[in-house]
Amino acid sequence: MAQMNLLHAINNALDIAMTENERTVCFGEDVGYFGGVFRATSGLQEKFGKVRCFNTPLVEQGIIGFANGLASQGSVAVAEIQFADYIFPAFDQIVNEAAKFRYRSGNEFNVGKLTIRAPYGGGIAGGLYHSQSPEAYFAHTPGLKVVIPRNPYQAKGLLLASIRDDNPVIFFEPKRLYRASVGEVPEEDYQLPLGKAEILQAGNDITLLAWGAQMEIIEKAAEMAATDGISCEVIDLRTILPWDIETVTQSVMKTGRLIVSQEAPLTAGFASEIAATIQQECFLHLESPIGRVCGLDTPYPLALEKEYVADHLKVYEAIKHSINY
Amino acid sequence: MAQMNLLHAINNALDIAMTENERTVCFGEDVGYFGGVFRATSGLQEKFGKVRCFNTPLVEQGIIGFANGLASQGSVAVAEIQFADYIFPAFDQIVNEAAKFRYRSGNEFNVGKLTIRAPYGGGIAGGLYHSQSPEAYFAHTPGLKVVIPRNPYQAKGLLLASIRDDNPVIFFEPKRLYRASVGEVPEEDYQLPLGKAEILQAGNDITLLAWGAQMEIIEKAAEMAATDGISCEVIDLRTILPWDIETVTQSVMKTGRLIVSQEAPLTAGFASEIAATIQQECFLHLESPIGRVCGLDTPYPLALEKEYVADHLKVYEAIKHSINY
Amino acid sequence: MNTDSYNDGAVVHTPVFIDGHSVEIPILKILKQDGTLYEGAELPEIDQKLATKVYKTLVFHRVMDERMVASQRQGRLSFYMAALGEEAASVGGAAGLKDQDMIMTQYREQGALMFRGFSLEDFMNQMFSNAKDLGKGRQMPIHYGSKELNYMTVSSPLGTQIPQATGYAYGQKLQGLDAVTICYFGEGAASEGDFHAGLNMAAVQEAPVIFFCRNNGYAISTPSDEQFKGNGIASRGVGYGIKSLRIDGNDILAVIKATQIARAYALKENAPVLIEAMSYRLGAHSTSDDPSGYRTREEEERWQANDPILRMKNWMLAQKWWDEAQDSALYTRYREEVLAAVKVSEKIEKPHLDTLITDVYDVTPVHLQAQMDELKEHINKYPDAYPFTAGKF
Amino acid sequence: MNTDSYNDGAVVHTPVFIDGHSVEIPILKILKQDGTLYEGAELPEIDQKLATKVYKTLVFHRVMDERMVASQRQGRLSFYMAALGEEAASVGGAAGLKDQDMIMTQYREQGALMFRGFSLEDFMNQMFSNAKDLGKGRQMPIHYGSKELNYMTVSSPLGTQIPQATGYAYGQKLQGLDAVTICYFGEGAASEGDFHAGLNMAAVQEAPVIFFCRNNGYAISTPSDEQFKGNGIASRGVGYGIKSLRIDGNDILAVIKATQIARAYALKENAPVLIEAMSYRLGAHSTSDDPSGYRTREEEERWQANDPILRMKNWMLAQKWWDEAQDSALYTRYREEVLAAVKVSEKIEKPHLDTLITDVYDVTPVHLQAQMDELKEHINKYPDAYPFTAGKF
Ligand SMILES: Cc1ncc(C[n+]2csc(CCOP(=O)(O)OP(=O)(O)O)c2C)c(N)n1
Ligand SMILES: Cc1ncc(C[n+]2csc(CCOP(=O)(O)OP(=O)(O)O)c2C)c(N)n1
Ligand SMILES: [Mg+2]
Ligand SMILES: [Mg+2]
Repeated sequence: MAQMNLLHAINNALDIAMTENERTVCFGEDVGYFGGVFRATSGLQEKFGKVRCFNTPLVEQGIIGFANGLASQGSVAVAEIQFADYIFPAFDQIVNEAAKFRYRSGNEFNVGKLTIRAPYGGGIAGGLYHSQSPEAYFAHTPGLKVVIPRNPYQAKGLLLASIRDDNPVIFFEPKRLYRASVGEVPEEDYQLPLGKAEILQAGNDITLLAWGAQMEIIEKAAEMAATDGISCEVIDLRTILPWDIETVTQSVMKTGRLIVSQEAPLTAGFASEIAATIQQECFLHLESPIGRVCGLDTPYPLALEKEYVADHLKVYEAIKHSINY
Repeated sequence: MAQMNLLHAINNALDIAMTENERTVCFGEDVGYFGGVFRATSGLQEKFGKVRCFNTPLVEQGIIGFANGLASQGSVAVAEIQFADYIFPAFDQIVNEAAKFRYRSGNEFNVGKLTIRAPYGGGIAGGLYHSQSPEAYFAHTPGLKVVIPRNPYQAKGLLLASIRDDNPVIFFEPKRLYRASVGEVPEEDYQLPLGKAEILQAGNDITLLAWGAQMEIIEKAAEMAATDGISCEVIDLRTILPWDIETVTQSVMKTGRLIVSQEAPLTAGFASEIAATIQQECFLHLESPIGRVCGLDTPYPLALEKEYVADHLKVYEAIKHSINY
Repeated sequence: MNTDSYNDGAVVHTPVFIDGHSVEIPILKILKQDGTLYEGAELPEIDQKLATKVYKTLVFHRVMDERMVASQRQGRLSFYMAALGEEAASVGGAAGLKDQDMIMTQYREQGALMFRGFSLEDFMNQMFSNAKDLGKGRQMPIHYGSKELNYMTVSSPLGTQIPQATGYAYGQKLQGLDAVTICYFGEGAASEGDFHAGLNMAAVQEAPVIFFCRNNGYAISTPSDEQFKGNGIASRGVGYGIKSLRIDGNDILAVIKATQIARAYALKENAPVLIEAMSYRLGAHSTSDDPSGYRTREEEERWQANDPILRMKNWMLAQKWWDEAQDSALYTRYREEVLAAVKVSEKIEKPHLDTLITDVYDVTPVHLQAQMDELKEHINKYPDAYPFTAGKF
Repeated sequence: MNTDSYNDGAVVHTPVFIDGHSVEIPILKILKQDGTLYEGAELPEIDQKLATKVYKTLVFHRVMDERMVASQRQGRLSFYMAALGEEAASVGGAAGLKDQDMIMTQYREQGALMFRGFSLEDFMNQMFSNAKDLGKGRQMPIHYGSKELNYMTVSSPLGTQIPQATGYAYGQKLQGLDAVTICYFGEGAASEGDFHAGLNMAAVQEAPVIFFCRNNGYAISTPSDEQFKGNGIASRGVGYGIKSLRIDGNDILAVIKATQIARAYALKENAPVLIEAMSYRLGAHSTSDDPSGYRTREEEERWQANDPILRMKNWMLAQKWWDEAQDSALYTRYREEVLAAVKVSEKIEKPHLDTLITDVYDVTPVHLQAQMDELKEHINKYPDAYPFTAGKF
């Protein structure tokens, strides 16, 4: 096993995917010669040629439109959107096209071979347009899968699974962790399952649920709570759509309490979907309201980022509030 | 008072808005000479001239980009998107631009004078692309207001309030009701408040909440329930963002039960936000899980539309399920 | 590096605007309305067999449109879009290609699918959203698609197929196939951002795609002079560095010729080509539209004189490849066939309830299956309310 | 009706492609690098006063960029974007306009704001996101904006300002103002769908807007020949029916001249104009970028020889409007001023906590106020964790 940071793990997954199938193609703004502004595609053009790893013009709707066409043709399209904040010009191609391609054609055609990679999330002093966590915008769209890894090991296994999955997948990469998160990652091929949450820590008193970079935060809060004698069950959702209702339900049946934390603003975020579903599934088992610890309902700020974010202290307070309810 | 259908009411509101302020401009695809494919802007070009009511080229991102610029200049921009299903190419201009215009500039600039009108919703055998109810996609976006009227009277009063409100407003019009819904509408100017739900029918046993064309459905279900001796409190949310938490909370505090119904698919729809918030606000008062009666998690179908939709029978079943929980 | 080379071009010291007049765009015409050829005109590759197939397809198209508009008026069909007066663009485009080429369309190009051999039954089953529809009854009438015939399923959002065609063609190139993609769109849809994206990317990514613009003068009620101020759509090709060609869209021979040379060029050079076919939407936009609200009868009449089907017929007659007796027999036969097919298809039952949730994903996920189970239970409770599916699952 | 008139143009009977070679785009140059004028060159309206203001702005720009890049390297500033080598495009554009004209930019056009008189303190306060920033510390450095100076606040998503500029200009026309809008963007951003939308709508809706493309050869690492295959951006104007002009972007007199005539034309004709200024991004894309990963030193050196500021200085010297002593004094003064201003601004405290939720709406809604109240309570509980705001509300 090698030590890799999250970027290396992604680069390694792309390398494996391109090696195993000569119809796999990686592209996006600055993705080619330079290897992407974060260097996730570094070395791929050199290794696989300009036809399989290339710069596109600066047009997100075109990148995804092109990717849809390419995937429908049977090629494996791995498109990069430089920042998740810039995925919105491609919203129509994703939500109206990719998501509905198979359904509308009665499965005559599909874009199952499409994967969209995009760095997302805050914590890098990026302000409004280099910090967003837009997963909830896509979660309301049947036909899409949305996947978010929390560390290098997860990133590689989930990205390989996403590329090979026969549905369009949006793969959001926590850019704050690109270099900060380092861990053991097998050099060989492996996959982690889509649609399955992972229980990182078993516990009895309360369930904490998050995804991506927010996992660090809830783990830290769980540690704090542990010193108060509160036993937290910590779950990484990993796949936002379709999400693992079963695992979360089982956990909350046991603990009777749930806190969901997300980077994105509170209102209509994905935490709301989870709360709505779990209050239904676990109604008679809930001992306190499901808590959502999220960003404030504002655009992502800059100077006051520290105050804005759903940090471990806010999660910790929510845990105590839930336990003492 | 005159009898007007929903289209007339909207046309009448636009006429009043354009008459009172010569800086008010209406535009969109086919909006000019022809008066829009649904005829909502009928007669306006003739009355106010081609400079104030006009066809645009066929480009939604341009229509809203143009509207943002026009509104930031101080003109009153009323842009039409021909079908809500076609609003997604403008998603970036709405979510990244309009919604964040004031915040990002420290209020140096704003697009408060922007209103986007779009016919939405199903029930017209429109299939995937002439039936969508995309309000939840916008509800996750601080800075926007999202308004949906249920009948001609509401449409006129809420549209005038939306045009005059100093924030960007998306105004979704239930196209199924354009001609089907007819009612008394004052010819003179009036406004209805944004951000305020309306209780249409007081009741004690359960709260039913919806918006737009779905109001008919829950009212019908409430009638059915009444014959079983179930007293429903029926609420029209009217404004999706920011929504009237207070009124809904008060109602559920009283009834102890809540069903939210929306046309859009279940997962991550706005009903989920309402359920998440109300389980928190009313935890100790809830006697059964909050029910969501929604479209299935599929694209909007055609042949099986009847089976797909959240009809009054499904709402009625949900009421009984909640009461018998 | 582009900016380095800017010193090589012409230099001026007082400002000189360039504008639409800087580029002259000739229009290709081969066949006159009376069926004779223009002097010096170069024919496409076409023999009697191909010509007959093309002509029959045109007639079939005209007849099906006429019958389906009538069916819609009778309330048998919910919606239809005819291509009256501009059938040559789609039929001729398909005729200039090979079967392995992918066809991506906007919606008014059913002629290309007819040429490829989509059966009358397949057309009908799609329009009646019945259990035999290849699209499983999920889209409005005229949203056809066929994997087997390399005809991409139509999607209502305009312009989205344009960058998709670029990507599709890129994949064909990557695989080294002897195949290109043709992408149809209207002059209205060419205003969408996706048009810009698709054409520019095709040039940069060197994709063998033929962009085929049907400039028929209108986007619903919006005349093309409220759609753009440039010299049509062909003039935009210049800006993308794409070889562009304007043709008479009602001249079937010009359409076939243009498509044939575009295909050869695209394949050989791995480069896109833009064709702008000038025509006119003689009918309503769709059965939901009434053009008398926005244009004059006189204007329509001027264009009736350019009927592309009559023009081809005149040529066929002159070639002695066709005669009047054959012609009226063909119309009669097609009318009967279409009418008969309507009667069969409108009676076929709706798709099975399960198709409501299949194909959302490759495999139906748990939550969606749960929703279906609940729905079935509900339908069983209220069978009268769901007459088309109750008792059928 | 556009399609009616297609019969009026040139007709051919064998296919003739048009392409990029169909349009010749001359480049306007007025000033040579040595400070002399090209023969026959037509000067813009400029006197010593304006020239001096322009030149001083250029020098200030150069100095501020240099200092701020250094400050970023020292870790005092989080991020910066210089305009090294292409300052003439923004400064000259502003100089060719009137104060009432709206300026909408991409991000590398701070020169226009400097020309308009945004104070050094205002620049610094924005970059240090402090309590005195007009933007209330909400956006990354270089996202300036000023209502008073008619300079629209910069927004990171590329291309979005292009259709907005069309709308803004339309509003100016509607009000009958003696004012136009200028809209800057890079050759990279010109690939966005919003570019297509904005230009086409400007032509159709007859908006007095000047589209000013800075073609500086790169979009981050992507050279312009991987961005498009057409003849630059000016060639696209032809397709939209927009008067277009290519200029030497490092020639300040050409920039001013072009902007002046574009303004006059746009206002008089209620029509857009497209200017493409050829230049080169001599520095890194931003302080997060290192161009040595994707281009050569030689290429950069070739362009260093075209320094627009040196070129203008040579002209000023030749005009006897300026001398070397003034020049070095100016550089020294600006360096000191900028350094001093950094020291002041970096110490000013952060914006008040309340600004986290203001301006989301015109009036703060209940739910957001509740979130703030909760936040304040939380900060009071953990003051050490929020050192910049704890105890300050
Ligand atoms: C994105 C989008 N916006 C709007 C529409 C509604 N619409 C359907 S057809 C049409 C006009 C298209 O005109 P054109 O491209 O010229 O094609 P034609 O109908 O003339 O064949 C419009 C506005 C749509 N389907 N998709
Ligand atoms: C919609 C969008 N996509 C991507 C980016 C990331 N990005 C920022 S600057 C840039 C390159 C812009 O190049 P160009 O327009 O040529 O301007 P220049 O930097 O050369 O001045 C990119 C890709 C962005 N800001 N917005
Ligand atoms: Mg058309
Ligand atoms: Mg550039």
